[in-house]
Order: sequence, then C-alpha cells, then structure tokens
Amino acid sequence: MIEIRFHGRGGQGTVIASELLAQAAFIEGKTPQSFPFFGVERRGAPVTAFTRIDDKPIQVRTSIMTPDIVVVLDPGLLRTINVTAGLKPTGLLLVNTDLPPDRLGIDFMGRVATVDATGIALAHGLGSRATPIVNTAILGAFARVSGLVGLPSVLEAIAKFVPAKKDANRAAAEDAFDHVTQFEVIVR
Amino acid sequence: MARLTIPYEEYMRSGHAACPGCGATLAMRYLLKGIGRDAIVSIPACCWTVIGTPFPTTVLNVGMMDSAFEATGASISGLRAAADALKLEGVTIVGFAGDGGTVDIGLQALSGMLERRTDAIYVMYDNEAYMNTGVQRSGSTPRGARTSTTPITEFSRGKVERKKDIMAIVAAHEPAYAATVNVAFPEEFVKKVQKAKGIHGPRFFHALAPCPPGWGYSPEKSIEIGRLATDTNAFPLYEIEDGKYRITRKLGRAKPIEEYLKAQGRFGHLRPDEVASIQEEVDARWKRLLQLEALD
Amino acid sequence: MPVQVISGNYAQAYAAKLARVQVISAYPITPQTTIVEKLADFVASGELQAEYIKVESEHSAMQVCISAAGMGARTYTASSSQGLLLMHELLHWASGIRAPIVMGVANRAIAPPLSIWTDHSDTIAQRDTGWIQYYAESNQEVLDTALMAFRLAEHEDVRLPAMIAEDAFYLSHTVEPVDVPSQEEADAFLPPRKARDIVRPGEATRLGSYIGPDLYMEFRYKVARAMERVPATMAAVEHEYERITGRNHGGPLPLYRADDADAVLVTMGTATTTARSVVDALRARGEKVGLAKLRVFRPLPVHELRELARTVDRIGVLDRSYTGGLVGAAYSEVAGAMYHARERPMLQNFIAGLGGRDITPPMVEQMYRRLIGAGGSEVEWIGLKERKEVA
Amino acid sequence: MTSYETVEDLPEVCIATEPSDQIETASWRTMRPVIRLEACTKCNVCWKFCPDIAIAINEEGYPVVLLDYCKGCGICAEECKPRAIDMVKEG
Repeated sequence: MIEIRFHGRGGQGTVIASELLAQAAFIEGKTPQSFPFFGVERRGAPVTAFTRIDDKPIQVRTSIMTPDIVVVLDPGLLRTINVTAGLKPTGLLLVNTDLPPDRLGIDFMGRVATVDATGIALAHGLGSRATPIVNTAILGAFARVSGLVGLPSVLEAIAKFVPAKKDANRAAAEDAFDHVTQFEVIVR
Repeated sequence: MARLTIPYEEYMRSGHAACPGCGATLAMRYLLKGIGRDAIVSIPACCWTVIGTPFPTTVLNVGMMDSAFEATGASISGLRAAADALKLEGVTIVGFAGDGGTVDIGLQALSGMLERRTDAIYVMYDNEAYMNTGVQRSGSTPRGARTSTTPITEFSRGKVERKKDIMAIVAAHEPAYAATVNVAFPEEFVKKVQKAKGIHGPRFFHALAPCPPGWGYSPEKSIEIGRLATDTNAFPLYEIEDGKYRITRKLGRAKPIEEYLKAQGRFGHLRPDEVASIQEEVDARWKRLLQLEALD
Repeated sequence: MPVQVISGNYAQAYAAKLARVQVISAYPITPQTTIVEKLADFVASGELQAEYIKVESEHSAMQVCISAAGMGARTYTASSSQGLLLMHELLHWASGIRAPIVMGVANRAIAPPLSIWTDHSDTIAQRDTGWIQYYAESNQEVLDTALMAFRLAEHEDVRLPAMIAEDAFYLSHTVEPVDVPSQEEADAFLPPRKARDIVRPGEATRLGSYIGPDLYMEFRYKVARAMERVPATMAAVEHEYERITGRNHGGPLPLYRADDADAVLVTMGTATTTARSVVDALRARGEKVGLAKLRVFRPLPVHELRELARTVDRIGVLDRSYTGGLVGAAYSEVAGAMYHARERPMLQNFIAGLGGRDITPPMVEQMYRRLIGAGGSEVEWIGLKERKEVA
Repeated sequence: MTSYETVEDLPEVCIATEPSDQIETASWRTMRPVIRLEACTKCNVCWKFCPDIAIAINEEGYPVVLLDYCKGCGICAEECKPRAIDMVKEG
C-alpha cells in the first residue's frame, strides 16, 4: 500500500488533487482511499489531504503519519509547516516551486522532484495570481515521478471529474508531466 | 496622531482565521469600536465561531460566549439577566450572529428576545449565505444568487425566493432602535453603534458583510462591493428609532443594480431580463422605504 | 419552618427559592407548570430576588441558563417530556462548559401518542448528556434533593449540572406533608455560588471555544473524572444536609429489607413506595424479599449495585420507560454494573407503568413471584393488556 | 503561549483566554502590500479598512504593514486614494 500526503492552502484545489489521484488509481484497477484533514477551510489557510492506493481493499482508516510520498502544492508552506514530518527516508517529495531543492530550506535526504506548477497553471489560465489552481498540474508531475499512476489515467480522471476548464486542466497536467525535474538523493 | 475618523482603540486582535478580505471581521471590528471595552459578545455557530481562533486562544479582548446555533437571542437574555443579577454595572450585552443563524434557525430566539425587551444589542452580520459551511443558501441570500445549494443550470437560476427582510420583521417587534450598517461606511457604522449603546431596551443591527469566496469576487474588492451594495439601493442605510424611519445615506440617483451584480461571480449567470427583474425588486423596496420614512 | 402539605412541584419551587437562585428561565409544559407559576409568585412578591426570563421555548430556557451560569449566576429551570427533549442539544452544552444548572423535571411520557401522564422515558433519554440525575420518591425527597443538588453541582470537584426527576401527578400534583427548611437552615447549608472559569465583560475570556482532534477528548475526560468524584462529594453533601436538617435519603441506592433477601427489586421514583408495601406484605408471609431504590441514575452507583449482587441471588429491575431495543435502560445499566460482580445474580427486567399506568401492589407482587419462581423470560411487560390476560 | 499537550495541562473548563495574535497568518498571503511613504497622505484609510488589523500607525502618523499578520487581501492597495500601496508577489 502506498500513502500520499498533500499539503496546500484553501482555494488551491488540494483536496481535489488527492481525490483525482484516487480516481486515476481506480481507473487503473487499483483500490484508492482519499480524504481531507477536515480543519478550518479558509481561503489561504493550510489544508492537508491524504490518498492511499493499494492492489487490495484498504484495511486502515486513520490519517497518514508516515507517508511514502508528500506533495506540496504551495511552496510558501515550507516555511511554516514541517511538510516532511514522517516522510519515509526512501520516500519522494514533490514540490511546486521554481527553486532547486537546496534552496527550499528542507532537510529531506530522500528523492525530491520539483515543478513550477504555479507558472504552468497560470499559463493555462487556471486560478489567479493570488490563488493559482495548481492541482491538475501537480498531478501531471506526480504521474511522471511517482511510478504509481500513468498520465493517461490522470488525464481521464481530469476529463471525468474536473467540473470546469477540462482542456486547460488536461493541458496543464501534460505540461507538468513534461517539465517536472527529478533530483536524486541530495548528498551534503 | 493622525486625524482618524473612527476610534483608534482595537478590541479584537490579529491572528484570526477569516478569509482574506472578510467583511465579517470588519463588522466585528467596527462594532466593538462603537461598544467599547465593557462588553460580552454571544456568538452562535457561524463563521465567527471559527474566525475566533481555536482553544486556547481568543480574538476578542472582551468576553465571548459561544452558544448553540439557534439560541443567540436567548443567550443574550441570559447574559443580561446574569449581569443584572450579579449587579455588574455598565456592561453591554451583544449578540453577534450570521444571517442564517438569525433569519432562519435563530428567528424564534430573536423574536423572543425582542418581545421580552431584553436590554441588549443583537447584530446580524449578513454575508448572505451559510458561508462557514461552504456557501449554502440561507433565507437571507438574495434572489438570483448562485450558492452551492442553488446551482446554475438551464433550469435552475440560483435562489428563487427573495431575500428575507429581517429589518421589517424586527421593526414589527417595535425595538428601541434598529439600523442597517455597512462595513464600507465605517464612520456611520461606529456612530450608529455608539448611539445604540446609549439606548436602553432591545436594539438590532443588520450589518452587510461582503464575502469574497461566497460572493465570487477578488478579496481586495470587499469595500468597493460594499459601497456598491448601498449606492445601488440593494442595501439601503437607514435607522428606526421608536418606530420612526430615517434613511441615513441618500444619493441623488442610485447606480444601476447591474453595476453591483456584474462585479460578483454569484450573479455572473444573470441574463438581462433577470437583471431587470432584480432592478424592479430593488426599486420597489427603495420606494417602500421612502414611504416608511415619510410616515411620522 | 413547620411541616407543610405541598405538592412535588411546589417542593421544587421552594428549593429554588431557598437556594436564592439568581436567574430562572422556563417555558410552561404540563405537568411542570405549577413550578414555574410558584416561582413567578415568589419573584413578583419579592420573596425571591431573581431575574426570571420567561422565554419562548424550552430550548431558549436552557440557553438562558447556560449563558447566565457562564457568567457566574446560580440558575434554575424546570421542564417535562417534549420540552426536555427539545433541550437535549443544550443539555450537552451545559455539562460541556461545566455550568452547575439545577433543573426540576416532572417525568412525563413522550409523544406520540400524546400523554401528559408519567413515565421515565424523557429523563432516561438524557442519560448521555453529562448531567447528574436523581429520581425522587417523595415530595420531601424532591425538596431536599433539589437543595442538595445546588451544592453538589457547584462543588469545586464536580461543577456539573443536575436534574431532579419527579413522577408526573404521583408527585408533581400530589400534596403531602413536607418539612420545608427555613431560609436560615438553607443559607447555612448552601452559601452563595463562588464561580470560576466564567466569561467576564471586558476581559479576553471565551467560554466554549472550538477545538480540533488534538484536545477535545481530554476535555471530555475531565467531565468523566468529575462524574467519578460525584459519589464521594454527594455523600459529603448529604452528610452536611443531615447535620443541618436531620434528614438523609440514603445515598444513591438505599436498600429496604435486602440484607437477607433472596430476591430484590430495583425501582425508580414513586413505584418504590408501592413496592415497599408489597415487600412488607410478602415478608409477613415468610417470603425473603427486599427492595433497592435506584435514587441516582447518573452517575450509576456501580459499587453499591455490586455489593447488592454479592448477597442477593435474584434481582429484578423495574423500568418505567421503553427505550427501543429489547431490554430497559435501567436494566441494561444495572446488568452492566453487575457483570463484574464476583457472584452474578439472576437478573430479570420488568417494564411497567408507561404513560401513567398505575403500578399496583398486585403487579409488584407478580414481579416478585416471577423473581422467586425464577420463571418467565428476561423481559416482561407487567400490566400489559393482552387478550390472553383479559380472557 | 502555554502549551497544552496533556489532560493535566488543560484548565477544568473549556475557556480560552490567550490572545490570538500569537498565531501568525503571514503564510496565507501570496502578495504583500508595500507602502510608498513619499506618496502617502496619512489619511489612514488603509488602517481603517484592514480586516486583519495588520496595519499600525507609527508616531509620525504613517501606516506600517504588520507582515506577521497581513494575509495579502489587497484592500489597502485598492482603497488607497493616492495609490501609494503596491501589491508585490511574496517570496
């Protein structure tokens, strides 16, 4: 079973990202489970959401304390929240940022991938400068680096479940799939 | 100190959890500037329950009593009774509830409190839907507005019913004082609150509290939208004292309602005929208000 | 004060007056009405200096009390049946903010069908709300218990609301002799409320607050610990009351002729009086039977119940309510308590007296016969009008 | 802020008395207001309309943005008559 934790801010589509990932996994015949940490939904306030993916029915119903993958939709959160708390050393950290990992101020020694999901989202007219909608872009990058779900099932999930701007969202996912950069283990 | 048009002292703090550009936080801020320190505010389940930060912190520098959703009117009767029984002098008791918590689930308790002539101030901050739970329609949502429970389709054109006129309902209870206030006009907001503070008996405020995510506009426009609400006569500013109506902001000619509607995503779907129908409703309500003001 | 012949409702009102309650709020409902009317007389005549908020619903009555208690005032209210059910949301609120509100309840059946007559379904249905719950057998007990409830509820180790249940009409509108304490006696027993952790004007104090999964459970645990401290505190309060008035109502589970009994019936409320007469009659005929009055339902007297289980082989529990499911609520609670007793007695549940039906001596005798004969099913509806019975 | 970790840390009653401004809401914003003092007329409209009380007035009467709390809503920039406030991208 693979456990993924999403970090974002109210209004950025964090919960929808975790749900779309679940839909994509289901499309590939896997068993998904996705749920938000239901806290204070305020535009701008930190939001956490979780997705579990397995080949068989999932037998646990708790929040995810030791994720295999952490996805950060908003780089601003890196300064205020310990996004890598409990992240397995062998895990993956995917961050929406245009900075290289060593400038992110995080001490995670495992695999890191970055993508400028904000730039991509805005380029496709998704959200505003104040509140970019980066969830579909980040999922495109996720498909590339996670090895869990393929881009086709992500695109199909977007087509089925994203209510507005389906084409722009699919294009953003494809764009991010192409532009995500991976960084092997940082040795400092 | 520079010349200020409203009192400098603050009675609430930063660090609260309101959305950026929230009108409801300004409503509380200006209310307390008018009330001053010696107050207890009763707040039911509403945005402010959560805006007011989790345990162990509180945003208000005055007392705050959480109450059940439908019971603000009763809660302030209880606070007033205790203040009198405990002989606490000079304490202002305030109820601060949302629109749903007042016109829908809380209407009975409000009516009871008014009928009992409780010596307290009840403020309804009106963001025109159940915002804390994600913009579901309330009795105070304007006709035609999109909410999560009045979606827009070919057949469903947003809220069907008209906005419940809470001021008319309150006026029927013959309150000691009632007024509408708008965060876009802080000077008048504070002045009316200071006036009400000096009056004994049940007093009521209908405070417009623009809401960026709920109304569908970018946060920096909150004050602009608030201004437009009044200047298009969608939200007229007036007061009722011992039954006498007085309109406190009258423009030569009101701006067309369209200017207010098209600035908000919740009205983005309206066709010209629907806009015209809303204009008619606004004009009729304004005309009636003028007639009420003419009554001596 | 001399002994007066008064109703249970008046006994409630006298207790509130003697307790010098500061805020009363109530909404009329049969059969509780003469409590709130008497209190209105006391306030109107100046005998009681209190703010009396006549509200538009029971829900508002409880909110008035919660907010007033939240500021430190001593508060009282009363209700019945549908009105108590309407308060249900706020009963949790009162215990949640540890408001020591005292409430009189004239037990009345729950509609539909509408019935103004007694049974315990209304207060039993509030057993999960964090309130201390007494069930009184006499008007004397109603008055004494209500007075004691203020001191217990406000006690530093407790700080929980309390309700005093009295059977509709059997007590509420039945007049009988009651020794009404003098104001001096009441003042000696019950000092003014010294409130802490209250909301204060002009001070950053938010009573109620909101909280995430990180600390909610710990606050509920505090209520549980307070409930655990009630038995010892209640004993001390009852001892102090006895010192001043000479009266003691025997704690949470007073026994009657149970120490050498083979069969004991556990009863609540006024059925106890009738059962006591049947015990005497059966004892006279050589039957070794006894009685246990479940006078405090919350917190359940688990220790006393296990003690009873140690010496008695067969125990019946008379439920004057039906709460869905197969067995009565009192029965399931007593059975739960006795599960861990070293010697588990044979238990049997009798459901009787719903909707104001009399629980007559023959019915009680039928229950004892079932217990003594150890026959019959686990649950029996005694006094039920069934064709085979009538034929 | 006293840290509440265990049941023993908690007060008996759920009453909150600590000021909320120990909570910083800076992380909410993606844009921040920058005041060009040379253009500022000290009218204090920005202070008046700030929902987060995140603008103070210093001794000379100039507005100062409290960056610990500003959520970047942009009302101040929008309402500033002399257009002395620019919203600048965060970070």
